[in-house]
Amino acid sequence: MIPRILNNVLRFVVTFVVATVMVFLLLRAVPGDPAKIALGEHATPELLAQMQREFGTDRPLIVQYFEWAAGLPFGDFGISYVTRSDISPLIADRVQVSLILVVLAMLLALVISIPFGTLAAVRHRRASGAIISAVSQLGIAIPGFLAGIMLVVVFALGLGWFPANGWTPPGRDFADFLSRVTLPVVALASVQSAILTRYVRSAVLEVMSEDYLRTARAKGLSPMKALVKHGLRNAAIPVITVTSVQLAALIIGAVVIEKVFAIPGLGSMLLDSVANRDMLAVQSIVMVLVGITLIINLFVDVLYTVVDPRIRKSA
Amino acid sequence: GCNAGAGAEPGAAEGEAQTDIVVALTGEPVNLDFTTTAGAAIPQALMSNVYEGLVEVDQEGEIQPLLAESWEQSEDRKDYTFKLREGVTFSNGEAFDAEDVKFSIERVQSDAWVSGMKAKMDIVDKVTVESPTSVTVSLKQPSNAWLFNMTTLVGAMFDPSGVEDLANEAIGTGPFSLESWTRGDSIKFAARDDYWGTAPKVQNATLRYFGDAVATTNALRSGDVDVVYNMQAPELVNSFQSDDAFQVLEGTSNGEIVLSMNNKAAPFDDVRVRQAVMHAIDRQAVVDTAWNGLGTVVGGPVPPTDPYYEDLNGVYPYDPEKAKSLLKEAGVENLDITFTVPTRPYASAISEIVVSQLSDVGINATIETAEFPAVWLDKVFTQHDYQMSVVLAVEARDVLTMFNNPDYYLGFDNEAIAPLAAEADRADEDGYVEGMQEVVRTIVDEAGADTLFIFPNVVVAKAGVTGIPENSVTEALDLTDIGWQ
Amino acid sequence: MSTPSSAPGENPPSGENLLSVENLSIGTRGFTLVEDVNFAMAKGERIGLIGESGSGKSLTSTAVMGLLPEGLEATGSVTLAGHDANFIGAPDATLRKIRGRDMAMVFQEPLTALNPLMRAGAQVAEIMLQHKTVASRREAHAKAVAMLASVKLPDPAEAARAYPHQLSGGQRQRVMLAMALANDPSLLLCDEPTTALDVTVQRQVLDLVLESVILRGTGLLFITHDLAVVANMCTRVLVMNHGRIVEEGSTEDIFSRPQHAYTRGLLAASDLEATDREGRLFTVASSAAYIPPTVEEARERAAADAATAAAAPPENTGPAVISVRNLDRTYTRGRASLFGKPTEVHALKDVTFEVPAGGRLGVVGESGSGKTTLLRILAGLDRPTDGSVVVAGNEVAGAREADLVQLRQELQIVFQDPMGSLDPRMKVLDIVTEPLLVPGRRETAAQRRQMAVEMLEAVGLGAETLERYPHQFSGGQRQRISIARALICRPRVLVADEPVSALDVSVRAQVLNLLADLVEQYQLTLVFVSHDLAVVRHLCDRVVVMRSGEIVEEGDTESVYADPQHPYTQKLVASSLNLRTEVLAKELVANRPE
Amino acid sequence: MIAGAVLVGLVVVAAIVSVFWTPFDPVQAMPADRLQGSSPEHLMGTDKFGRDTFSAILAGAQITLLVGIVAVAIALLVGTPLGILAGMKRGATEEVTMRFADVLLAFPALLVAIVFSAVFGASTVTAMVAIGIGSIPGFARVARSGTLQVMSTEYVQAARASSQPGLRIALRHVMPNIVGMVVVQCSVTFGLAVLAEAALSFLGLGTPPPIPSWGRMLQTSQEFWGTHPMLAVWPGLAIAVAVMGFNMLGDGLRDRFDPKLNGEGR
Ligand SMILES: Nc1ncnc2c1ncn2[C@@H]1O[C@H](COP(=O)(O)OP(=O)(O)OP(=O)(O)O)[C@@H](O)[C@H]1O
Ligand SMILES: Nc1ncnc2c1ncn2[C@@H]1O[C@H](COP(=O)(O)OP(=O)(O)OP(=O)(O)O)[C@@H](O)[C@H]1O
Ligand SMILES: [Mg+2]
Ligand SMILES: [Mg+2]
Repeated sequence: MIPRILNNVLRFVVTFVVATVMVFLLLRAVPGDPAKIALGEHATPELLAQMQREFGTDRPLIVQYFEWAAGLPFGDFGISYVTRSDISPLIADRVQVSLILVVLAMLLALVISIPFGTLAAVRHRRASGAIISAVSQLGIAIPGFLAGIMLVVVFALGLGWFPANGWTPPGRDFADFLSRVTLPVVALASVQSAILTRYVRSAVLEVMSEDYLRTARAKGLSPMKALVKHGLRNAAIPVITVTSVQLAALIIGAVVIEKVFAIPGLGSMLLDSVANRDMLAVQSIVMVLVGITLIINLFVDVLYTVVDPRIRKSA
Repeated sequence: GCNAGAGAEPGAAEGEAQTDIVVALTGEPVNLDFTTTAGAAIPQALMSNVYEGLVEVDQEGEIQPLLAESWEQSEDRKDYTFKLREGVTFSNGEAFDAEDVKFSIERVQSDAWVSGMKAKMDIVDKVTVESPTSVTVSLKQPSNAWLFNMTTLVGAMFDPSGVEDLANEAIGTGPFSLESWTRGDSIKFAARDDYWGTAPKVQNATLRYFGDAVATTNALRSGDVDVVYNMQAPELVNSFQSDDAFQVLEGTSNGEIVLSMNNKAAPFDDVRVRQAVMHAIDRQAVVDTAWNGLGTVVGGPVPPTDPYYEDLNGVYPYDPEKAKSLLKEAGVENLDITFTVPTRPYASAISEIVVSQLSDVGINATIETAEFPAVWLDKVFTQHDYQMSVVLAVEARDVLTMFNNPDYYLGFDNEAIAPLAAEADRADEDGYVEGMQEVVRTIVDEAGADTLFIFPNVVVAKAGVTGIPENSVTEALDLTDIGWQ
Repeated sequence: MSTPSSAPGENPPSGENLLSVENLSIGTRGFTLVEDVNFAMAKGERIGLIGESGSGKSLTSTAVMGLLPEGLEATGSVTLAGHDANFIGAPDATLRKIRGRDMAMVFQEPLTALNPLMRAGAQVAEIMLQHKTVASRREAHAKAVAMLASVKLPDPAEAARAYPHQLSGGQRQRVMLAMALANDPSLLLCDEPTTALDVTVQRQVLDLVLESVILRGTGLLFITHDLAVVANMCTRVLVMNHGRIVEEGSTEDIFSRPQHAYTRGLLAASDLEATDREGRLFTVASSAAYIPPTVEEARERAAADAATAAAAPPENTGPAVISVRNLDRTYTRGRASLFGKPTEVHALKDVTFEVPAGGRLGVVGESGSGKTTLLRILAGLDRPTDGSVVVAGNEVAGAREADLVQLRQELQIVFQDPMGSLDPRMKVLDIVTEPLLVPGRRETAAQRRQMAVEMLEAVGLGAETLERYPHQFSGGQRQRISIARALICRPRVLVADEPVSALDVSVRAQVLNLLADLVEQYQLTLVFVSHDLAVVRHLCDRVVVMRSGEIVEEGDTESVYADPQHPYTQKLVASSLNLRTEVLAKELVANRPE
Repeated sequence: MIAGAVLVGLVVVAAIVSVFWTPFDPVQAMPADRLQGSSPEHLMGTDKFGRDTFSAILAGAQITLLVGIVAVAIALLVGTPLGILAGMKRGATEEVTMRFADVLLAFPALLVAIVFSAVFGASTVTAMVAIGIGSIPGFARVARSGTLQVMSTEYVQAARASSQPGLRIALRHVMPNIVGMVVVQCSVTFGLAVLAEAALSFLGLGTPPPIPSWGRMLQTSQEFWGTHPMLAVWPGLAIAVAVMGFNMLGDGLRDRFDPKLNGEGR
């Protein structure tokens, strides 16, 4: 188990370093000089040179890279030459928002999709199962932002139950936080639960044809009890995999929902930073994302070993 | 006004006096330092509210005293002597005096300002402190434009001890002090109790920033914000107009929507082709479809609030047949062009109708989007790598910026302009207006660019909000007068 | 070798009825899979259900359990003594109370039949808790450990804590058995419980099952395709073919006096010691001439065997085609981490042997003993860690891929799984001619086609099969195609990895006969891997016995059989169930009163 | 499966028909006709430029299909060989390719698209390429696991035992046998690409105007939620039809290729 984790950490480092180089180089190819943008319509060559000196963008790439990369392990992303302030605390705020949003949405999606997906599998020959499948098909096919807009139109503008948008950190005013977080979380979760429902269904269907389930039935367990006691944990493994992949993708993927609900998350920060050619911020956001993805993988790996003794053994 | 519950019931707070106002905007500043960072967002938030100049422009476009109680111009119209208001302090407690004026103006000319705007101060020869409340600015030559420029951000007064971290802190003499800035969300101002002038109507003013226009009106409907200023989704206006809980103001701005044609490159290096475009486009139809009829069609690059404005709609009436014959004359029938459109809501809306109208006269325009500001500035503005584009020119009194510089991205090159313009700047006020009108007419005749319409300043607010500056004639959004009934 | 069935103290079936199955038919909509099955089982009776793959054995047993797969419908009646309900059509709630308590089942594949995420002890305890046959969870666990002990798991407490993957196949099957017997059911159904196990382990499990049911007086329905196993285990036999029971009778009767042609065919094909006049194995087709074993004949034969063993067989002294010296193969695996210590598996340790031209070497040994590894190295599919392997003059060890082309013209391989060894998406023509598509060969497409036709004819398939796909063939036919592919470039050496163990007995004999013919015809040197001693004995002149990567014994086939030297070989020989021996044992018991 | 094929067919037919004919020019603005409701003339009404929505929906199918096809093609052509390579070559090659896929996996399509739009400008091409790149890891994984399965079969052993070169094994054995899984992945990715394109257009990073795109139609319809909701309904419906079509087709294909599920897919 320990070596397994060490190994993952090593992979983490390798992937991370490769990603830093890739991201750094890719972003150097971006047209649009941040100095030019800062100067706007009245730039002159002298001013431009002065600005570039100030930004440090006139130095060799390799110097810029190492300066940036050296700070990364300590969570120090440097000072943005566009916002002129420390990037790390800004990202920390945004990541917090995104994580709250995405994790809550995933939890809600799991709470919805596990029972429904299971039911859809168990009843796959009956109408109720077909209906769940059809609804989940539809849920996947509706773009997330459309779901968000519809929620706003109905529950915020129409019924007035929730504020239409905006964000309050949970620490400041928890009741307000809840009222604001509800709609975006539901919007995200509606799509995610549709996706997960399908995965749960197929995982459970697969498990249902397993021999050990027949063994459980042969012991005298009812089909449902056999499934709950023996099937679900086995079905959990593929579901954990998708959940983790979705979780990682959603941190940026939630940007459309952030936009609909005017939430200051990591995705919208990325959009803004790209628009402002805040290269350091873009780089740093991408690296944070890579980091989070890899940490999720690490965590999921540990989770597998908890769920599945076979993996524990192979360590 | 951040509490959803309270905001959702508009009538609830009416009994007691409301002391807070929340204004929704799109387009957040990247930092707070307009001395080194371009863009309209910073002065919009800070000028008039935190920073003040010696003079200001009123809603009608007239220059009025501000930190200067009055001023005198010398005989040769080169020296301005300002009498400063007494008892003015910066928000850090420092007193404002003539030294600060000298410091601020000279700072613009120094390397500390890294902004193209600083060129507007080039004309200043020297600043002389006469007394703590009197200062003389000597120009190299007479200029009508300079005093107006002093109403803009280059005229902002700073305290020498307050310029350390301009990107994150703002210290000025204005009615508000910067309380906090939550990036990606809002800037909060608190009214200063030691403000020299009339105290603002509210204690706290918040500027909340949104990614798009629909979000701003949604926030207004659900009570999170009180005012949506410079609203960018004109179609949404209709539903507010019919609702008693809200008021809609349709003011003007000094921004022109300019359909730019690269005068230096084919096919628009041919004046006939440019003129054909002027005739091909039904400007009123553009406003009506793309911007819900909001906006003023003026026919030239000057907003009605400028002193030298005149209606030039008659120069190029909508006339597709004329356009076609001009194109034929120029020998470019069935013209294929690329239309570089910045990623802004107005631009994409306008581009669709423009493309359609151009195709009616046989110009086949292919849209290519350019991310704004980054790509657009780089490609169109700096490299002049474009044929046609459309952009909102927000800078006040920018005719000469646009058309008196052959190296400007428009590439408009007409020797007649420069002497005319210099003459006008030096002349007295009447001469200034007349001279500038001639400049503008020359530009329009030569079809330097097609000014599609003057961008409206659409404001949607809760019915009880008063004192909203209806016209956006300066870069600032002045919060001082905004209050509650 | 003492068979428990002949052990004294066995209670004869009491005659009281335990299970009756009447007019049982199973089918999908409009398609009958099992038709009109009738049989009754007395308390404590042991009935064997035999028949080839797909004959409906498993369906019958699952119908008895009331666990038919979805989509299948049963009619008829199944009743168990002590319960009024007809299992067919009874609500699941009723059956639930019976399943696991009064009847239990052991399935074929013990790895998949156990929940991989649950400890063995808990799985055994669950069946007791489910039926509340124990007072508490703690007692259930204690009883579970006791049950695990009763199925002779070495360290029952430890085993109870283990997850299924931590147990060997045989151990897992013991856990299944412990589970099935935990509530002391009156009926035990076993569906091929030992086919996935090694010979030695199979023998232990079978003995255990037998012992347990006899001890408890449990009725046993035992499904297998292995006639020797039935002969060993059961008192009565049902023979199934195409969903019908074609013959039924006591074990002695069925095995010595089969009435139905199908039964006779099965019997003939299973008996690898009987050959027809041309010295070839009996097949279903030629079974008419087959004479089931009798006591007298057996005695004669035993004497003859002893004689052959004594007389040294003609030593094959040709030059060695395969020469293996001090071969080692070590796998490093389980290195989950770049830091962790890799575990080493010595798949082969210091293996040395030679095969002369035209020799036929059998390789036997338990699962994991390194047989496949050895063949893979011979075929150049795997590299030895150490040692030397020379095949037809080519050194395999350390050879580059390009050097192996020559080797592979000389040596070809036939695999176990008749489906898996043929690409399902290729036509027979392409499959068979694939070995010709190597650098250095220059046949045109037409020539290749001609060669394929000849080769297919040689393995008994017509030219019309060229354009067909593998799934359109039966298992035996597919194995013929594999053989055709292996022989098309006329190799001198053929290595075969369990080529018949996945086949039904009825086709096994055909394939073995074919192999024997071809080896003769093409003058092949043969290396033949099998866990089935009888097959090796029939086909090979020499045998090596492997265990844990080492050769523990080597010698002429007959002498190794007759007189095994190494304890492991002895155990292996003793464990293999032999149809003749079993039947004779039964007959002896049956004839004893006379 | 049939339902899926029908829905996909609908989209394809719309795309093909719109190349030759639409009731109105989907690009031509007719200010006089703006914001009309459904009528016999304008089946789905008109937008704020007076353009016929039905024509735009038909023509939008072109972009949807184009984005899907190109994105899938990129992911397929890069991801599948990578996966096969990783599955066939053990050791360093596998490790490197899978690390590469890992890194890519940390860059979801939307992130790639946002960054790419900065590098190359927002356009249909950028969107397609970004979505394609974002989908590479999915293909690589599917192809690798399929290849690992195939490589462990005895027919590959047999091929190797007769010295078949690696490339021929890849072409003759691996590819035909993983084609089913890959086709399923194509279909699923297609659905995802349609959604991703819509999301990108919503963010203004997709197809530029005036070329009709369902995602951008949805985006611009936002202003009209209160007054003309049908402007959002039509493109929303079109997207749902396309995505559902491809997903259901994928499910159907999966069942075809995976008999184990026995007529049941997810
Ligand atoms: N769920 C099912 N649906 C349809 N047909 C089935 C199903 N299960 C089994 N069959 C068919 O029923 C027949 C009998 O199958 P069964 O499993 O009973 O055979 P068997 O005698 O146990 O064979 P084996 O020795 O291979 O286990 C076969 O032809 C099989 O294809
Ligand atoms: N690629 C491999 N990596 C690691 N270990 C392996 C590998 N191949 C085989 N082994 C191990 O080597 C040993 C010998 O395996 P091999 O397949 O040769 O046995 P076998 O005698 O053919 O068994 P069976 O009868 O089950 O086919 C086993 O312990 C096996 O687990
Ligand atoms: Mg069976
Ligand atoms: Mg083997």
